[in-house]
Amino acid sequence: MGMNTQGRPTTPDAVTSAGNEAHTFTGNRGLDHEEALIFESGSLAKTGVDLPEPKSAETRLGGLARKGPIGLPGLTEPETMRHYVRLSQRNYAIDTGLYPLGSCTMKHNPRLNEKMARLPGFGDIHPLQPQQTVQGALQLMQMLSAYLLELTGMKAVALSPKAGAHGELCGMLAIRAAHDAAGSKRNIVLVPESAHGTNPATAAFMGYTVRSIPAREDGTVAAAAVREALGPDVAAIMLTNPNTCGLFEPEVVEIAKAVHEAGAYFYCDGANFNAIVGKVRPGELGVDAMHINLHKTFSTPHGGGGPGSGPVVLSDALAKYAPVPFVVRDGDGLRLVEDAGDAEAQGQAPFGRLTAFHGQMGMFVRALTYMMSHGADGMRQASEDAVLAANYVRAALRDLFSQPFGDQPCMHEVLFDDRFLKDTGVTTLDFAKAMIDEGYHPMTVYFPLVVHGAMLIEPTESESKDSLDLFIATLRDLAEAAKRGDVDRFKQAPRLAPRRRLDETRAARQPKLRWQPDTARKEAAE
Amino acid sequence: MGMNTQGRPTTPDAVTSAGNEAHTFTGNRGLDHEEALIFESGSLAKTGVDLPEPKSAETRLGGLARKGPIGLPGLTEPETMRHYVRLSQRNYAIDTGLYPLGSCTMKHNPRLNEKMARLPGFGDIHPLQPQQTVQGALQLMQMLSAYLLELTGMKAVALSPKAGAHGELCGMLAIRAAHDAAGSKRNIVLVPESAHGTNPATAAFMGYTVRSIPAREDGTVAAAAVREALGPDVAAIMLTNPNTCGLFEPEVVEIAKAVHEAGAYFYCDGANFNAIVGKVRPGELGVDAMHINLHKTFSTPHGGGGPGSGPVVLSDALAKYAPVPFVVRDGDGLRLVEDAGDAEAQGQAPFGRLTAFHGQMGMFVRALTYMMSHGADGMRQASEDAVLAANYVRAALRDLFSQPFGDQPCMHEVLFDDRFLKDTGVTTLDFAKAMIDEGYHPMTVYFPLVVHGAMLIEPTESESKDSLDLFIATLRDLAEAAKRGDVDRFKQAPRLAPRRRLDETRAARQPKLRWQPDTARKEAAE
Amino acid sequence: MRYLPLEQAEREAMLARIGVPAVDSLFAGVPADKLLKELPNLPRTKGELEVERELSNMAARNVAAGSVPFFVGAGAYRHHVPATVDHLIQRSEFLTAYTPYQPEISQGTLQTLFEFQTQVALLTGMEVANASMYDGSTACGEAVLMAHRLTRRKKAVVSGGLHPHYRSVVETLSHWGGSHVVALAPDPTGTEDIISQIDDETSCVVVQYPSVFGTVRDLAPIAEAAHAKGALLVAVVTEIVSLGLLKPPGEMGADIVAAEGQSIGNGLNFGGPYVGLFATREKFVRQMPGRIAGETVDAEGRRGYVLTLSTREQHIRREKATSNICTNSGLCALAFTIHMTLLGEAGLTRLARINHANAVSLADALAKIGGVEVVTPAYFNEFTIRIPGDAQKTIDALARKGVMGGVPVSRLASGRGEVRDLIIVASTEINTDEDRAAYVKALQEVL
Amino acid sequence: MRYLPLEQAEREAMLARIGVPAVDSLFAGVPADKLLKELPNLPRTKGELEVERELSNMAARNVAAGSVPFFVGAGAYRHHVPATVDHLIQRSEFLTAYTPYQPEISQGTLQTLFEFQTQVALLTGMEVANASMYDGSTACGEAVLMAHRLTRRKKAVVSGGLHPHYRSVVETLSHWGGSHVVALAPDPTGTEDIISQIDDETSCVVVQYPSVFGTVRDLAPIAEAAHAKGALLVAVVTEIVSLGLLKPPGEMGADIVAAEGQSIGNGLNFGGPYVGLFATREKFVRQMPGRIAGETVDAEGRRGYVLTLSTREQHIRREKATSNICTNSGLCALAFTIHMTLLGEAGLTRLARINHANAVSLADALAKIGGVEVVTPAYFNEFTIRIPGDAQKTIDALARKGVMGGVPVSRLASGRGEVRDLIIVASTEINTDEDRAAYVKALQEVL
Ligand SMILES: Cc1ncc(COP(=O)(O)O)c(C=O)c1O
Ligand SMILES: Cc1ncc(COP(=O)(O)O)c(C=O)c1O
Repeated sequence: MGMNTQGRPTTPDAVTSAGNEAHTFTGNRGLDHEEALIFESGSLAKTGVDLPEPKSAETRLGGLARKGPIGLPGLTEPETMRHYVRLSQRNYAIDTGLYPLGSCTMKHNPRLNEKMARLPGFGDIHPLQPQQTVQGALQLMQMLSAYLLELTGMKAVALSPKAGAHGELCGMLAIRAAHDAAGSKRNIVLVPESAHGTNPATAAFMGYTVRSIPAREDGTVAAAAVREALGPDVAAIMLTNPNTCGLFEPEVVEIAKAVHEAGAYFYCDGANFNAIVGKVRPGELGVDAMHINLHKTFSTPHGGGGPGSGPVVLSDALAKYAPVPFVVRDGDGLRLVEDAGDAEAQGQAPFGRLTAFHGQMGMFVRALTYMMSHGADGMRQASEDAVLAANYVRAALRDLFSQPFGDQPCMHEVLFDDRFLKDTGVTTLDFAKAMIDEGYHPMTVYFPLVVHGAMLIEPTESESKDSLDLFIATLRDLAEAAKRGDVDRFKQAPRLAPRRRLDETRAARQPKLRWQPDTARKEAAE
Repeated sequence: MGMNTQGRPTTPDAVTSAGNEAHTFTGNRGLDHEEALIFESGSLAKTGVDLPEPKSAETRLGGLARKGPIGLPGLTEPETMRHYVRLSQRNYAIDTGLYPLGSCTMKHNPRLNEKMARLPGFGDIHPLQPQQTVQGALQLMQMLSAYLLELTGMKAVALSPKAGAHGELCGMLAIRAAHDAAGSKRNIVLVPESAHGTNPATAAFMGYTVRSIPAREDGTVAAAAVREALGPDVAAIMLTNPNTCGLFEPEVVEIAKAVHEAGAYFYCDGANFNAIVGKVRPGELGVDAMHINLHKTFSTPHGGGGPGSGPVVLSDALAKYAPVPFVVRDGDGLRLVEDAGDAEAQGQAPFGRLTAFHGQMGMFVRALTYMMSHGADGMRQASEDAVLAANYVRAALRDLFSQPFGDQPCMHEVLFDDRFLKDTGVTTLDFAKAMIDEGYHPMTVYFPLVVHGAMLIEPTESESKDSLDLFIATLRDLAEAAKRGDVDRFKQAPRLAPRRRLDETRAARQPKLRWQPDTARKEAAE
Repeated sequence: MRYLPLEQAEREAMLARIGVPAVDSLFAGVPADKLLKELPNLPRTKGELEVERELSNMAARNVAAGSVPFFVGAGAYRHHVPATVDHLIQRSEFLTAYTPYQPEISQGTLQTLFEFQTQVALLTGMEVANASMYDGSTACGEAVLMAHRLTRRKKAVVSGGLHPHYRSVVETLSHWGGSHVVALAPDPTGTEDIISQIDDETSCVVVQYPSVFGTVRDLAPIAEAAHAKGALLVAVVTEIVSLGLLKPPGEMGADIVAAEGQSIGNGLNFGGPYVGLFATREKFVRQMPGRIAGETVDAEGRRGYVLTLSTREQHIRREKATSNICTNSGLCALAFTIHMTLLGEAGLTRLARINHANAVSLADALAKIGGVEVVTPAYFNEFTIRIPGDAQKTIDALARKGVMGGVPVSRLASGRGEVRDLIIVASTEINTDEDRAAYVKALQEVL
Repeated sequence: MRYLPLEQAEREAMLARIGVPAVDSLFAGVPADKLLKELPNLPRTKGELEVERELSNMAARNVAAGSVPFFVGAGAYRHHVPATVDHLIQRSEFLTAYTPYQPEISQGTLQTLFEFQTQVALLTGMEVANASMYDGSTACGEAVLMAHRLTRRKKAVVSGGLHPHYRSVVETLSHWGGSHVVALAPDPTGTEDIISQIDDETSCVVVQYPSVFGTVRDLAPIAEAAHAKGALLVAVVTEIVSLGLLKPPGEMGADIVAAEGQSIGNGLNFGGPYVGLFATREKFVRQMPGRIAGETVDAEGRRGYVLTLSTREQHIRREKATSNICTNSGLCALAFTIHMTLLGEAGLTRLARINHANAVSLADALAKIGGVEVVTPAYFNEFTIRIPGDAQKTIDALARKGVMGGVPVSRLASGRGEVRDLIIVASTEINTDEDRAAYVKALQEVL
């Protein structure tokens, strides 16, 4: 069995018992259907659209018309529908079950949000149509900004970042611009070991050198450690708070102070904002920049990997460096400031532009719908419930599972390590796969990297007590089974999913990244 | 094993092998979740809506305010979403696979239809709002009527019937009214043995006596047999054409003539219209009344059992008896005629009213969307493809399966009986259940009643050749397995569905038709 | 054509396999002179964009209820339906399934029907309910026929408070089915003397609650009187939200409840599809029309659901069936069930209170207009006003001012001079203070 | 609150189980003086009806593209998206899933990503593609950085035909990342001399095809010149439909294609979410940013898909990753794939021809107006006109007449006097003859 450095197995063991005894002629299993690729089932002549013949065949393509086929198969509409419906049925989703993926905040995605985003007045407007025809859209952006500023206690917000990592880039560029304006050439960014990969990647992407800060015994960062690492070359610290171990950084205020005293800035990764909305204002902790994942905290759907939206709130010190575009009041109306010249005329010094247009408007509508629906009271309650749920899971499992940093309250997610599996022969990955058979999506595993065999559980506020209780009972049953030596239940898992364990090593060693006619045929013959 | 008269088993045999070996703590099986009733998971205090407190508590209820709780559980929105999404995943549907349910025309349901039906101008108008504010709706009804009349070659259409059986009632009432107007008191209706149950039920519902007409060896009705059964007491014949054996009645024109000569009317059950749209006009065959299932032929979705829509086209002789309401041209606009007095002023003699409002407007929009999308050419092609597909299945199975009426072309559905299973120990029901494991919805079984162990297969025009080929190969594999004596594959089926065979006898003998707190608790304890 | 997967070459290969030269060979059963060559009078295939454009233009010729102050009821009500409901009913697995004939792969539909039946029974205060009828009016018609079967009598006494269109449905079925209807005169105030009409030949009394005029009255004395004569009480409800606040018919002795369920989960749709609710006493269940889902177990002993008691139904019993109904209103029932689950007891009762409060405040505001009188003494979310003038003309004039003011009684009961000045006015949770003010202002202007 | 399942009594029971007296005990890590007691400046919980009303009012203050003759492009295009697409992407299993970290229960997402990657590779004429970027502009920025990594050089030569906002994104990343950009002047006609700018320090040449002005020009000579100097060609496509008709960049020697995929499957959405397409040569794959789905087998030997080559990515490689991207544009990629599957080769090529024909006919009609000149020699569905007057003012005047006439170049490239009279005009399949006539008429009136 191959393993990576976090102890995560990458190649499945050979299967000794079939997941499911009954074999079928079609390969289908009742309601679960095997589905070919469109490249195998479609044809170049088939189409699922009816379009009129163009009125004229005259071309003005400068001689650059395509010659020969593209090779794109089509399917008629009924075939397309069935293909994607069947494929969808092979996914787990929040709507189908508890999705305790730590750091991802898989909360309920209200359908009202979807409906609002599809109002023609929001969904069917062009980013470059005349501004007097999109005043409602600009108003929505302003209202969203006002909510975000009120919730974070910050000074300004840049709406255009397209996801969390893009937000990190935005915040760090603002910091860079501020240093630059001050004539400083600092080149180091402090990042705690437990940080998400996007933090060091963002810093490096901008040419910064990453200096790692170790965590304390209790999973948090000591102000002393930060102070020690600070120096005239340090541009910023990127600190996640609540951190990726599910803990609120108790010395965050001292850390902020130390950072500021050293002439650096405090970038806060706000991925875990869901723990503290309406409870704590990051601005009051000394944060200079923080991204907010609207696709986590504010319920815009993950969509199988995106789109997200990562607005960045900025402190007084950084506000003027916010990128274009941004919305300003202009007489009776609102106006987008789209270029540096215009921005400078407004007294701003934008560090530049992050994307072609104004950000993820579709996500803004959804997030604002969420905020208006919850209201101040609902958002506070949501955070409290999220924290309550995580601690409930923690309390109910603490006797069987191992908490890496001792028995202390957590925020909205609870972290376990794999010590409780010691000598059972069951790994964190095995444990995760066994959860699949029981109808659960596994928690985040092997992250954060600071603990061995990490299991990071974030139930969110969207689960009922019954749901949490069944989840707890199942995890207990699994833990007991592992301790009892029922190793097969784990090693063979998943048996009941559409696929058993997939060979990731093979995928990486012999990459097949697209369909190829020959390969596919050869395989079919195998 | 209990059996009904058509040889359909009603109690499952005891299971000797489990469908699926891996047992789980939760009862879930990977992506398939067990789901409690809302009465078990919800509570009276929970709600998934936020409503403001009413401004005033003053009541004018005449002392009839409810006392005590209703007992209706609520769930919050995320719980509701998950509950119904999970339940939905326990259904088979056209969108998930071939649905060869004979007589039901399970064709593709375009999503454009759904979108059009939800335009506020169609979906959000009240049946009794001023008529000048619904001119577009009346226009749509007229346009739908024009399509139906052109396709059927008839004189008038009554749009209000809510489904096929309601349409039968409509047509038969028009016939009754015509006889009545002529002073005739005829009390017998001829119905072939192979007719759908709604035909005799409709006739009886109106107080008619049903006289059965036997089918010939070849599965069709002989004009001679009809002539023989006709007489001065016969009000009408209810004939399905194409018939429920999947055959076009070859003597339909003679039958119509005989019926008319005897002073009776020809009601045609149009459930199978999908075979002949654009190919044959029922009006040219001598039909006096025919219902059209918009939820079959014209693709409005079945919705797990409805709603349907059953407009009835009428001949010259019956047109004046059409029920209210109907649309007439009035000056520049259109107008609904809603009561008998108004109708009589228009020269009509409506037999009455079938429903409170104007029919299934939502279905009208969908059906018209379908018709406009297909166009004349598309509708003809659809019928041809439907007939072609059924005959393709027939040709590919004829060597292994048994055709009750010899090897002759069928229309849009092909009928087999269970002679090919003779002495295998496998019944039609077993065969159907084994199809479930293979990922197919069974065909219609044990209907029509005129053949033993009937299997009525209607693939529709919505299947690709690949899909038909896999279906055929699967049915062949199953037939061979049955003949080979692999009885377990059938008796144990379905093994891979969310449930194994359900005990219908118990359901009928000890009816539990609603949730009851005590029963449920007792059972849970069992 | 985008919906047809067969390609031309495939069609030919299939014909070859069948062994016929052309598709028309398969239509050999059709008399040759009846086989059409084409359909010249209809347009040809159109793409989505074109179809959408044409239909959107048609839709734009209607005034959507949501775009104006809206007070139209009389059997169909505009309520707010949560986005979740419409999303869920559009899921392929619900939308594109057939009637659950194969229960092993239809547990989704079957369990929701079981939930639906239980909700309907609870709400109406009855013991059992079926899996839906077409709509309230056909449920009403079937209720009368069921009463006839149960009592072996043939006379229905129908209240003047029953929706005139419902009455027409009952009359149509009765007229042609050979039974009688005694229909009382329109009764806006709920003061008719229906009890004296009940005799030994009466199979049932049909009373709407609240009545088409909005009036609420106690059904218990009617039920008692009916039962004393061996007759049944059929209670009809067209605004099911009312039962969130009102005593249910079952508590007042109703034997059958026939109701329109549109208000919960379903839009106005210009009159359909809606969903008929049908509930009765357990002892009457074998005479109940329509499908019923029941609980049972599977071969492994796990709980599951099936369609049951089908020996009442046409596909088994043919001419002896309790009804000819086959396809019912499954998806609308699902919408009802999902919306009702979202509401729950807490939401439904509050929703009902809001509706009532809105109606009360509108009634008070309208009553202040000179010459306008609220004639309904007790009501839920709908009441009737008498105006100094012609109701139909007034409603049309209001519409021209962009207010949908209700239903003129004369539209429902034409030919009855005494109702010419009556308007049925409904107010639900969708109406705002501004809507009500707009109504009052417009009515003052047009009177 | 309707989204929060915990009831008060349950909260208390849970606190008891945890062993703390109140929820704030769980916030003990927060400095006491920082814990808020309330959020006084924000409104409280609102029901759906109220939220919907407020947001609908806001939406109504915008002019929807579909409600007027609409000719705005310049990086985002209004196309007709079949209803099936939006239906499918809203399925719970697609919409509410996370990134497919657990492949056994994410095959739906993974197989569609594999299909997406193949479609993108075919369309662009490249060997491999990733599973999406945020949008075309960030894909373009990443492409430049990737070229820097591959060539170990730090200078990008950027065509004057590149969308000015894309150029700004590249400049922003370059400025702060320590690399250089040589940007050419706006080039409506595609006649700039970019080849002479390529030198031995050039890592890549960035050329948009068709250009932001709509101009189509051959990339092969540029690719050759770049390759001769050891530089790469980055081709940028903002109107992906054009590749249904135009020679793909891969055939002309492009090394990286960065494109905006919004036109297929995705609406305008005021600028986002969109979907960045990113394709390159197989040999460069280990420097490619973003997620990639790959084929493999499961423990029973059945074909399946996983995320692969993740050693390029931030979650494995951290500061050594090829990019910091994590969440990408999955659902928009799904919409792209579904729409592309519906189109297929036959549909896409016809769609492209219709777009081109519509643009040609609009260009001819506009060119007939006195003083108006079409400056783009060869184009797909977008071209640039020179008008006698100020472009911004003209566009605003057209908007007041209810016509959205395009994008004034000055809005994109402010401060450049020479473009003041240029308008970028797009015409897709959504435009009718009436739309074009309305444009011509309105433009004549305002000029
Ligand atoms: C702690 C943390 N930071 C940053 C990110 C990156 O956010 P995004 O995926 O939106 O780019 C994530 C997302 O997984 C995260 O969990
Ligand atoms: C032949 C036939 N007739 C009539 C009907 C009744 O139609 P509906 O279910 O729409 O009432 C059916 C439907 O199954 C049928 O197959």
